[in-house]
Amino acid sequence: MANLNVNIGNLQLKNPVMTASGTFGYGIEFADFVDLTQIGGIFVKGTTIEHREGNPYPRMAETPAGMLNAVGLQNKGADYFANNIYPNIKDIDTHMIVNVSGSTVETYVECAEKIAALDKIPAIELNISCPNVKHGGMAFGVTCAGAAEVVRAVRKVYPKTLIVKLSPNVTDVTEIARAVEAEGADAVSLINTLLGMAIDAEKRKPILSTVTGGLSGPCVKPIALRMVWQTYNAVKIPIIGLGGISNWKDAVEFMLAGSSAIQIGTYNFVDPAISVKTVEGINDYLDKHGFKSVTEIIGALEV
Amino acid sequence: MANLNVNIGNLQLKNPVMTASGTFGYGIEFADFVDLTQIGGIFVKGTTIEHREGNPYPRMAETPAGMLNAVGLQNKGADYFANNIYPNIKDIDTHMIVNVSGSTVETYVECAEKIAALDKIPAIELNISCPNVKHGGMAFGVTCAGAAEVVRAVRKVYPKTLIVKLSPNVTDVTEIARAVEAEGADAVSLINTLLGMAIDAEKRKPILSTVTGGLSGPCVKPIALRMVWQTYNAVKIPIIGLGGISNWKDAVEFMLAGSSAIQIGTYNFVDPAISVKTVEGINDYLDKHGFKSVTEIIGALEV
Amino acid sequence: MKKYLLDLKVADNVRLHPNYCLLKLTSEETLPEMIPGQFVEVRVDGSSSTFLRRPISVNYVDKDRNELWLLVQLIGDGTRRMAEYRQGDTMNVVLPLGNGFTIPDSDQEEKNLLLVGGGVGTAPMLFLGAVLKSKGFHPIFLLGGRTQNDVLQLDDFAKFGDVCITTEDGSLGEKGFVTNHSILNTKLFDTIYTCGPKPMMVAVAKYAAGKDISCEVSLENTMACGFGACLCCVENTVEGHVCVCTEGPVFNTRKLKWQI
Amino acid sequence: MKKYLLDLKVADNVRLHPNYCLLKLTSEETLPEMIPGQFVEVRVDGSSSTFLRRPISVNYVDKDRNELWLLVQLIGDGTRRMAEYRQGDTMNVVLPLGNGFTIPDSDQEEKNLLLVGGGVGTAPMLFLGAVLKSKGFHPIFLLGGRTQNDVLQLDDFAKFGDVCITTEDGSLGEKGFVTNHSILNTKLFDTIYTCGPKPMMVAVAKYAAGKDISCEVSLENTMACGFGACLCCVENTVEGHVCVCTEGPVFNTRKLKWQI
Ligand SMILES: Cc1cc2nc3c(=O)[nH]c(=O)nc-3n(C[C@H](O)[C@H](O)[C@H](O)COP(=O)(O)OP(=O)(O)OC[C@H]3O[C@@H](n4cnc5c(N)ncnc54)[C@H](O)[C@@H]3O)c2cc1C
Ligand SMILES: Cc1cc2nc3c(=O)[nH]c(=O)nc-3n(C[C@H](O)[C@H](O)[C@H](O)COP(=O)(O)OP(=O)(O)OC[C@H]3O[C@@H](n4cnc5c(N)ncnc54)[C@H](O)[C@@H]3O)c2cc1C
Ligand SMILES: Cc1cc2nc3c(=O)[nH]c(=O)nc-3n(C[C@H](O)[C@H](O)[C@H](O)COP(=O)(O)O)c2cc1C
Ligand SMILES: Cc1cc2nc3c(=O)[nH]c(=O)nc-3n(C[C@H](O)[C@H](O)[C@H](O)COP(=O)(O)O)c2cc1C
Ligand code: FES
Ligand code: FES
Repeated sequence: MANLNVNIGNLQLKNPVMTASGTFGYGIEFADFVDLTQIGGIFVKGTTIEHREGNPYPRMAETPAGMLNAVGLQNKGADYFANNIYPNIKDIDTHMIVNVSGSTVETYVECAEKIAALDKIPAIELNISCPNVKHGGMAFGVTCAGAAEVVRAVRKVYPKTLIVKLSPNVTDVTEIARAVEAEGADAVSLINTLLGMAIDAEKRKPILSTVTGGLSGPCVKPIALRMVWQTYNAVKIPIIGLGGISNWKDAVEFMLAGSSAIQIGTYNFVDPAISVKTVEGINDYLDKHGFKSVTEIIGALEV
Repeated sequence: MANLNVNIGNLQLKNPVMTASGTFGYGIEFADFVDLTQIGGIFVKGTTIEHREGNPYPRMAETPAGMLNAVGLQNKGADYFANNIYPNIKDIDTHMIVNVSGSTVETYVECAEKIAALDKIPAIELNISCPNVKHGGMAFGVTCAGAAEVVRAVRKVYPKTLIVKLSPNVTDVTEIARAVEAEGADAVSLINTLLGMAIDAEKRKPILSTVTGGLSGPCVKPIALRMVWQTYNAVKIPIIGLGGISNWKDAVEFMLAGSSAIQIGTYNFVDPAISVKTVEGINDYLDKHGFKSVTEIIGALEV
Repeated sequence: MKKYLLDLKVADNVRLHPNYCLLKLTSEETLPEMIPGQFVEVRVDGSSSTFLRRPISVNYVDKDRNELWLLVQLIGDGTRRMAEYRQGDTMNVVLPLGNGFTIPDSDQEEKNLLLVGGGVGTAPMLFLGAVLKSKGFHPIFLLGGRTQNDVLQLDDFAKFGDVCITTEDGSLGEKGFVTNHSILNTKLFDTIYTCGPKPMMVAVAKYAAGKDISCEVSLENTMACGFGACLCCVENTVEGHVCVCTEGPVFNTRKLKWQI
Repeated sequence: MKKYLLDLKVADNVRLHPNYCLLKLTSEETLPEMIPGQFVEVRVDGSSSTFLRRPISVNYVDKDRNELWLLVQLIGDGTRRMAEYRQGDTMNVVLPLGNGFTIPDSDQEEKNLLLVGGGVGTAPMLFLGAVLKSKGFHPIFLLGGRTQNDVLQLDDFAKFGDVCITTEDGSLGEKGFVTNHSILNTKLFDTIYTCGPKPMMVAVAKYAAGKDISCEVSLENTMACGFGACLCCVENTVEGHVCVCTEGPVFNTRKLKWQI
């Protein structure tokens, strides 16, 4: 049994396996399938200051080894979260991290402040990379100036661990990573979904109500892995890697490429027990290869 | 039997199905599997002015619903092509289009000039998007200025149909498309491969000798389709769509999204007869839906 | 209800029709409790184009044989692959999911209950009828198909109530759509349950609304997870966007914002 | 040689060993001509993680039965799925691919030919031995495996020549690696053919080079297409990067730039 503890800034994780925002509900949806306390952390649904209905149905299209979604940040708002959901999840013995979104810098800040007040939420993940909303979201995440602006503003009001989630829909992800590092982000997580599209040839119509949506799942893994590796060579803050992870081997690959921890997203739908299986698989890998601690494999790729 | 003719600039194609550079050799490799004359056009291997050995082995990694390659433009140079290969392919009754690459603007121009002299080559595809070479390639394709510079220079010496192949590794593909349109490109083709990476977890090493490589195959289809649609709404010149096409339905989707013609790449490896099957499938689709000409479905997506 | 992630064994897989198969799944353990209208999420192995699980309604639960029945219409790669599962194969399923139909209290006065199924939408009606019958009701099934070959499991339905049939070509029962059936003019129903193609459900809902009959429909919105995690399956209701997989798939038509 | 894209029928699929299966493929038409050392590219249906075809050597061609044999080692999802193909299933293959081993002219004086195979590298040696024997040669097979269970098809090999064996645990034949076998000290060979794990082939090539024996190796570089279209399978040779699938998979070691 290797030591699985890792740190993301001041945040100590019991193991590097976490679940990705928008794919794991508030954790409780999976309580019948896995022991939530065995997961390193849970990134809950994208939360905004205001109640949002999200995009019209249809919001989903299956694609080769993946899916497109256009949920559009449906959520009942930060107040509802604080009053109605937080009480039910705050005592789960793992880190519950809130994924914070907004349509303007001000709404990001307001939402972050609201969440900062919740004792048992040790970190937020700033979503500047959602491709499924008209305003905000990805618009901030694809330029250094936009990313820096949001992070600077949120950093002022958010004293706990600030993770910034990067968009893969950019020419150079390292540029954005460096920009948010410079503004005091404690960590970056990447990748969010890639902008994609699906068409119904028979109906000659887009499948998603929003025409385009966010691509996720195993299909994006090679791109995500590359971006993690590039970012690892560009910044000093820890990286949380995600994008297409569907087994422990994928998770190990992301850690070798430079991730201090990883998130599993879409694959939770395919195998609701994958998160805990991944913890076990990483442990077996470490034992087999004689590593005493999982930290030994972070960035350990031999190039 | 619908009319399958389409035009790309001055180039008249007997049908919109072509094969992608680097995946169909010089056509002759597939002559045992398909009747080459039934294909709308064949984009031959990436050609440079000088002989290139390409990257060291290993150059390939399989990924979920796709593959990474790092061939790195191995080819015997434009002179060898003109003297030794061109004579064998010039009389194949379809359009043989040369994919032209370089490491500097000058070498692009030189190569284009050499190919311009070959009577039976009616068009070139300017590859400003190869992610597998150290100099040139993608470096030109990811900025408007770089893309414009190459196209401007080549346009001066190349009078026939000039197709520019765009990189998907950019924040905004429409920006680049507009830049090359402004410099006189007759058409754009998209997408080239996405930059990706694969790791061998057991060996803790990258699988490719070059660490990163180009991702292609069905996994990239949703991204390619989105970029085609965005570009269709941004430029007036015709678009040749590709990226993950593996059957006639995919091909129809790309045309609905705005492609005047399409290319099939990686899937030729899986089914060497897919190109001609795709021609037949498009024809059946047109008949079934009562279209007299394939041009009716170009950009016919109802949004 | 507690959800399970189970490897079930294929006890039988009957090809009822070129386009339909009936999968009978069993387990060494007693199968979890399921209620009519609920569904399961099937992991399809061995289909390279099927990435997500496939939602399939509970067609029937045979408690004596500890069997879960799934009636599957072959429409794409995933369902076609399901038809290839052979006896003894393992099928991984998440179950039970969603909410069921409203079952009236059995000690109330007898009610006229109509169960309308079209195409593969007949699937949940069998189990619903069985449970209603076990509670002392006498459900009437109204089943529609294109031809006589498309109306399946008739022997099973007959065990639990009266069966009315329509076929589009008139080869069985009355000719036309379910909403053309004479029973709708001759009998007054207290509740209608329906599942099938959307146009059919809309027509049934319209009929029910016209006569002020309570009507429950089972929706088949496309799903990624099936248990409330992805928010992909939403239906627009009077309460806004709600997840069909957790708040449904059964909805009272009063709640829906369909144009009926 | 003309290449074909064929749907072959599985005549038999024998699990020779937990990690090996022997697929016998047949067709209604006469199978195309194939030569030892060539390979086929198999499309694996029903494995969601297998996207590209899988290159597999021609193990044997039984002309009388119109059968193509493939000896497959189960190492990943693709090969594991191949082991599940059942009699009557269809397997889509591209064939024949690559160049074969050099077969000496049969009217020359008798030659001492050694065929060295390790692990699944024994696969092409069977067909090579059969063809050599049919040309009047008496090949000697030198086959290596970890234990006696890992040396396969011994009865078949015995039909075509003398068989020498090494196993790492000494459970069959001489103990050690193929390059430790006594035959290498007692007999002088004119040509050595070899296929197996790279370290083994390097050791064999070294032995051959030391004695100035002509040596042909069959390489297994990873491939995307198998017929010269992708340029992924290159080997560094004295002529630069050449495609293993079209210029090989068999190479004379003189051509290779291995560190031997
Ligand atoms: C709650 C619920 C219960 C269901 N119960 C049953 C059942 O008991 N028996 C049964 O056979 N099917 C049932 N379905 C539908 C079933 O899930 C789909 O037919 C199946 O997912 C199709 O998978 P496939 O891989 O075969 O086809 P795909 O390749 O996924 O799809 C083929 C074509 O059908 C369309 N399609 C796929 N799913 C749906 C859908 N849900 N609605 C409309 N169009 C769709 C696709 O857009 C595509 O054009 C149910 C669906 C839901 C949501
Ligand atoms: C010309 C040629 C002839 C061959 N002949 C045979 C044969 O007769 N019988 C046979 O069993 N196999 C043969 N092989 C090897 C066979 O192609 C691979 O074992 C097979 O592709 C593995 O597929 P998979 O899906 O099972 O494993 P994958 O999931 O693709 O791979 C599993 C693991 O094995 C590694 N791997 C895969 N392919 C190779 C390879 N070619 N070399 C080294 N490592 C690899 C992968 O990197 C991975 O770590 C041959 C290969 C070539 C190129
Ligand atoms: C249905 C769905 C909803 C998502 N919602 C969010 C969200 O609210 N906030 C966010 O930052 N990312 C969201 N994502 C992106 C995932 O968190 C993750 O970044 C992405 O899916 C890539 O990882 P994967 O391939 O493992 O799924 C969502 C993804 C999916 C599939
Ligand atoms: C092995 C391989 C080699 C390639 N070589 C070239 C090349 O020389 N020039 C080029 O422009 N594109 C090259 N490409 C990219 C393809 O032409 C195509 O743009 C890409 O693969 C996406 O299409 P696909 O998904 O259908 O393969 C290559 C792709 C592969 C897989
Ligand atoms: S299908 Fe995921 S929430 Fe309903
Ligand atoms: S495998 Fe494609 S060229 Fe050899």
